[in-house]
Amino acid sequence: MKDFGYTVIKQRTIDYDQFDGRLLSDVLRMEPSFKTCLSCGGCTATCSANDLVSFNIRRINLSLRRGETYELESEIQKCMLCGKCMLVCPRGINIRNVIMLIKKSILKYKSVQL
Amino acid sequence: MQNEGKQKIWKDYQKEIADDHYFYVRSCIRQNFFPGSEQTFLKILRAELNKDIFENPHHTTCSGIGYHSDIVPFDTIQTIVARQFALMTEAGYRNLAVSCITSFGIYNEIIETWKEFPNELEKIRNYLKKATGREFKIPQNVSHASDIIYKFREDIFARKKYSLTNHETGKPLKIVEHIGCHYAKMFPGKGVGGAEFPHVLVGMIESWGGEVIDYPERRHCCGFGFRQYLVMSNRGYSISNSKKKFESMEPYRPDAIASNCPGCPMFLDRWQYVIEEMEGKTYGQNGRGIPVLTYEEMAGLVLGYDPWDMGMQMHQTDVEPLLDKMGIEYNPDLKYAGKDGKQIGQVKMAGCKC
Amino acid sequence: MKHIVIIGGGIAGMESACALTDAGHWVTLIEKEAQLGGKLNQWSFLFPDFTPAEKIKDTLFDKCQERDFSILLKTEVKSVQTHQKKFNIETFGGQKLEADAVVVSSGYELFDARRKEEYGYKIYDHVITSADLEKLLRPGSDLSVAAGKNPKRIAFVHCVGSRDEKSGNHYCSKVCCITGVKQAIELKKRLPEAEIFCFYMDLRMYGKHFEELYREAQEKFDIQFIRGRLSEAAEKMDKSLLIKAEDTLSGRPLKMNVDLLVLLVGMEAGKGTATAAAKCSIEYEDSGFLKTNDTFLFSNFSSQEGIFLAGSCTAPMSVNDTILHARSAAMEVNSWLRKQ
Amino acid sequence: METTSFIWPFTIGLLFITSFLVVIISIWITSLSRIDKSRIVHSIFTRKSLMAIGEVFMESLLHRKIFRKNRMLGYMHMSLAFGWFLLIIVGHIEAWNYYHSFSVPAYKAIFFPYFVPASASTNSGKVLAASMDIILLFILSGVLLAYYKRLNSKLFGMKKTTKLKAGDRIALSSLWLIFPLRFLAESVSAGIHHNGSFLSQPCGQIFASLIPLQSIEAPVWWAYSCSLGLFFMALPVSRYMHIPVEVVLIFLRNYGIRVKKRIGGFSRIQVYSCSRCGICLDSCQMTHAAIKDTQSVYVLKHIRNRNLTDEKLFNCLLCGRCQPDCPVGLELNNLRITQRIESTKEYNSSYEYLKNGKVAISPQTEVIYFAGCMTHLTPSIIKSMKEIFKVANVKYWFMDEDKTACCGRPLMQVGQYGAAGKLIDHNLERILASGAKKLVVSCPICYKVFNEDYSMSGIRVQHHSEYLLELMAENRLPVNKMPLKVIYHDPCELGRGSGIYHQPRLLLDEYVELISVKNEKESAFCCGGSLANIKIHMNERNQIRDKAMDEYLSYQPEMLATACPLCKKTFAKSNNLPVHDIAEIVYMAIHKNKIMNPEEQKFMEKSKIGL
Repeated sequence: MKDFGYTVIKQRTIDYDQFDGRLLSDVLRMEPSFKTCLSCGGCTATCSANDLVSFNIRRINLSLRRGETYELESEIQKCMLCGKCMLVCPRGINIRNVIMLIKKSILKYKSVQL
Repeated sequence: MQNEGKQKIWKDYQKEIADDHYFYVRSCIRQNFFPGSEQTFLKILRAELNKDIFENPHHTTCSGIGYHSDIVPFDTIQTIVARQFALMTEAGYRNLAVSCITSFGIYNEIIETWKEFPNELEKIRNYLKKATGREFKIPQNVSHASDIIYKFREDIFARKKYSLTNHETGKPLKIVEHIGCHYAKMFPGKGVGGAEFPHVLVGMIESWGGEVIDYPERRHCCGFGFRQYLVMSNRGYSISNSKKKFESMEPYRPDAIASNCPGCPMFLDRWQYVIEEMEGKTYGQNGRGIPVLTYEEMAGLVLGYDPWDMGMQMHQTDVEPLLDKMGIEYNPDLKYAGKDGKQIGQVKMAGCKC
Repeated sequence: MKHIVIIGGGIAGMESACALTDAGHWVTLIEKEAQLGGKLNQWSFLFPDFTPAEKIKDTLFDKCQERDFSILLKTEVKSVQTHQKKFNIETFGGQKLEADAVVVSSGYELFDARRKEEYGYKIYDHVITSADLEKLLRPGSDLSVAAGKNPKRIAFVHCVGSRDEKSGNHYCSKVCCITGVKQAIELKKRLPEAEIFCFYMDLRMYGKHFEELYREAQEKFDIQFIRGRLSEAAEKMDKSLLIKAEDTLSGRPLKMNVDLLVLLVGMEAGKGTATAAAKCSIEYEDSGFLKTNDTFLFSNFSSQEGIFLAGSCTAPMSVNDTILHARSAAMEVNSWLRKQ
Repeated sequence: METTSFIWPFTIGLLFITSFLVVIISIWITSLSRIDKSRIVHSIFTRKSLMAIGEVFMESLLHRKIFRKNRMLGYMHMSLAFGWFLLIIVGHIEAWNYYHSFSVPAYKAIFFPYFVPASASTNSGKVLAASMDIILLFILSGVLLAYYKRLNSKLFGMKKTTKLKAGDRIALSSLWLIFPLRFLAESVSAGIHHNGSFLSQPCGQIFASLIPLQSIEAPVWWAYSCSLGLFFMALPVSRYMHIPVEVVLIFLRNYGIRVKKRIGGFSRIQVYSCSRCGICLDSCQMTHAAIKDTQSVYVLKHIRNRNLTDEKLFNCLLCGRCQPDCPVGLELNNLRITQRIESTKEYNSSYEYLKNGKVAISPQTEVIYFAGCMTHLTPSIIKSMKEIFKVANVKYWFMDEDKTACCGRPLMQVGQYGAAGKLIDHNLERILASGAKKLVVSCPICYKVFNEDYSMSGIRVQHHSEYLLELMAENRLPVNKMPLKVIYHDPCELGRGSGIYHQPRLLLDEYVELISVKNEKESAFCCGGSLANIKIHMNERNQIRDKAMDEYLSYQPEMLATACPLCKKTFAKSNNLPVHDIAEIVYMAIHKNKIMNPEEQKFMEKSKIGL
């Protein structure tokens, strides 16, 4: 393969038809309240971890919904589970359960891959 | 796909194309990329259509590439364009026939600017006068060269030697049309058929017996993008755009790609070779590339011009598969022969497994 | 007895005609179509509670039948002349009417989705408008996109022809958001296997029960809302559509294949209202909707004394807002006439 | 003698269950940690064993705790357990007395009336036979109650009763049959051999007048033996395993063994000691939200059956209300947490960002104030505390004023001890660096973890209710009693979790008129907002809260006081009573004229407080 000094760049586009929705369907099945997220960002604004490091719970919803699971595994580890987000959420989403379910599903699919 | 819908749009976007007496402005890059195309255009207009088309060797680049690469300021490009118009005015012409899509966009943009901001026009008249002593009139009609071919497509087909059909099966060839972004995306009214469903190449292809492929990434840019190509480390952006288009058109199994822009056929042609070298992937049939044509080359083939005379050996993706399908007779030995019959040497980076 | 001519026999015209008759006036209702009801005739079910449009229409029809006023169907106004505080109205049929007051209730027209060329309405086979879908939502209709194949993924595009400089309409059509939510739910009920997406810029759930319906759409019907305006649609070989948008909340471009694309078309003042404005010599706004004397207290008054405005000829309105506006128009006409 | 072959079902069952118990208990004991094993060795020949025997007698036989809860239920359990125990003992005495030997095989004692037709011929035999009849009568009354309880559990003070599985059904049926069959067998033998007493003899007579008893004597003893054998065989798969295992539990508990944060022999013993009496169902507030399958009894059952799902495991507030009621004294919260640790042990949490130096270094200080994450959502508590510090002239460092790591307790509640440890290490480092002597905490969740899991000797951790009381005792806080009827809501983590019931009440007594309610202190309600439950839905939380609120409202208070930001936020949301943290109440008393907000002002005016 020749090297021309540049390569074909991977598209930034989210290809909705390609993503692996296993994590998403697991989480939504076990915690249906998560469906009602409005992306208001209240959770992220109040987040104790977000005070200390860039950690965006609102984006976790989007990452799941767009199949961006590769970044989830490291992102989700930042959560301290303090629960402030749940007191702020206007839709009463059980966010801590979502975090725990994601952790569980990540493990589950890792072992499936093995 | 409902054709009536497209036809309605085509009806809505009909532009005026001058009938005769053109002042021809060439593209600066095409003469390197596809050197035979502009010659073919002049030949068709003069020899086949008996039109009066004039060019002045003193005309220069419109500086559009510099302008879009943020090197040439707007005042400068306006003055350069004013000078082209002055050459046209001095030659006694009022109809501009533009070879380049970028220039076509520039001319339209500047003329529209002058309509909106007459002060700007006065300023530029002043600049040109001071710099060169020249004066100019704004062209009555600005047509892209492909508009003119489009206008006379039936006359051309009347003189055809070949049509865009498979000579063995008689079936229409499937052709992807690619319109340069600056043709109508900036001013939909300035392009035949508007920006979303341009008719300029569709009209030619359908009139000449071919079938047009409308694939999902049809509207997408070829990837030239000026800076994306000019800076080598940015070329990944450029090639990714072309690749996106190839992947989208591949399932339709096109026989050729036709374009009306200087840059697009260049990149759609060259990047097929590069992708093959980098990833081993080809998009045409039988492991070969998809031949890429300029509309002049397409017209020339229909009229029976010799492909090597039109410079089609300069394509990096070989055009032979298309020639064979159309049943065009050509001498492979003369592919790389000069005008005097001597071999001028092959293209160093031979294209797409041919 | 005073005579009032109402131009436009949609729900605003019908409701104000009834109210003015009840107030003891003689009313003539002029409608260009062969039947009353206007745009409501095209609708199957109404947001936010899925009331059948028929039910509202029938009630209004009954109301009109019970009252004594004249209805001129298939009639268009040719001219309106003011003469000594009276309005002389001539129709194309040659009828001449003298009125003490005029109510313009000429309604709206749906945005012609073909103007949004990039969405390919009337070009791609499976791009339809919300009005087309409304007809498909009648019980027993066929929703399949190919023989025996129901759409598996459906996308709704909000703000088609609204809030869009490119369409020439800067305003919000108000009802499309909730229409989208309503139709998405109805589709999901009919096609439980389908995935449904709504591409929106903002969701404007301004009315009673609207927000609740939106939540229900998310929670019960798994309808997904993606914030981002569709840039374009393209048809694929299998007639499905490749759509592109930015997922603005992720800040990334997004593409997906859908089997059916529904364009939530907005409201425009339309030809009927433009004609009415011209004939009555009343002012209209840049948007094309008729100008009201002010926003708060005189929203039924036109720029000309004696000519009143009712319903969606003044601004995009829902069915219930239109009915209320029509009633208030009748009250304003009545008290104005008494002062004369 | 071939007719005695009926002893085999009983004997096999007895052998089976004895060896089964020996094996399984040995496994459990061997899997105890070394420290726990040495605890056994060091305690076995001490008073602790005697105390354990006493407890076994009081709890396993007499069921004192159940008696306290409900006499009827207590009597039922006592009659069965203690009665059966006496039956076995007196049966053996009969046999020893007759054979003049202590090495009589068990079956001879159990089936004594059959083997010794002339047993009632002596005086001692008569007395013993009469005792057996009394005991049998005692047990049968319990069995009757048990039958009746299945039909009507309300009588026994229980709103709910546990659901049964196959193993339990077999064991239960055989248990219910044992004593009626024993009675039948004894009566039949009495009818033939006239060796009965006041109960068995007349019944035997009646039977004899109805049917020829010779032919049915062996079959009824067969049935009796079978029911005993069946019960023993079904014991390992039934809830009646608690009968033998609880004895082991009582001994080990007396030796100081507790549930650790890992699954082991002792946690298994606890799980098997659950009698599934279902008393924990009654105190569980989850039932207020119609959640009826996640209570301790079910979780322990699922642990035994190895089919516990996260949905059940994590659907618990860990409020601890069930724990004081448990007749077996199981560590229900710890068992659940142990299971949560097991369930989440592979979850990853990395708090690398805590190490990047973004958090400011600690200033030197005497007193640290740590508001807690939740308190930041109830800023008036922080405002009040700041004001109180000012009034009392305390110099302090507000540790989490700007940004800080969570205390770690919420992670622990869901089993993430490892992850919590990282936060604890981080916070501990900051606390120790400050040189402080005292850590004042506004959130009971934080308080518990600082108190129990942070190793910081020399630093006193106080919840602000304790701290404020201390300030008051030192006359550093103005006192001003307001004529307000106030109910104090015990936060779970502060009350049952940390045993702090009195300090907040003593403090409040100085400022308001405190009224006491039925469910307070150990039996206080959970507000429903607990972070320990990650499965419960918001509307279910609201139902739990409303139920608690309803009870409070029935006392017509003018204000609800609490000492936890989460409780405050949870109750305040219900919007039918002003809810304030005790710090806010102290603040109000300090600033008679500066009440917190206009609504507050209106309310206070209404309550005729001099403004």
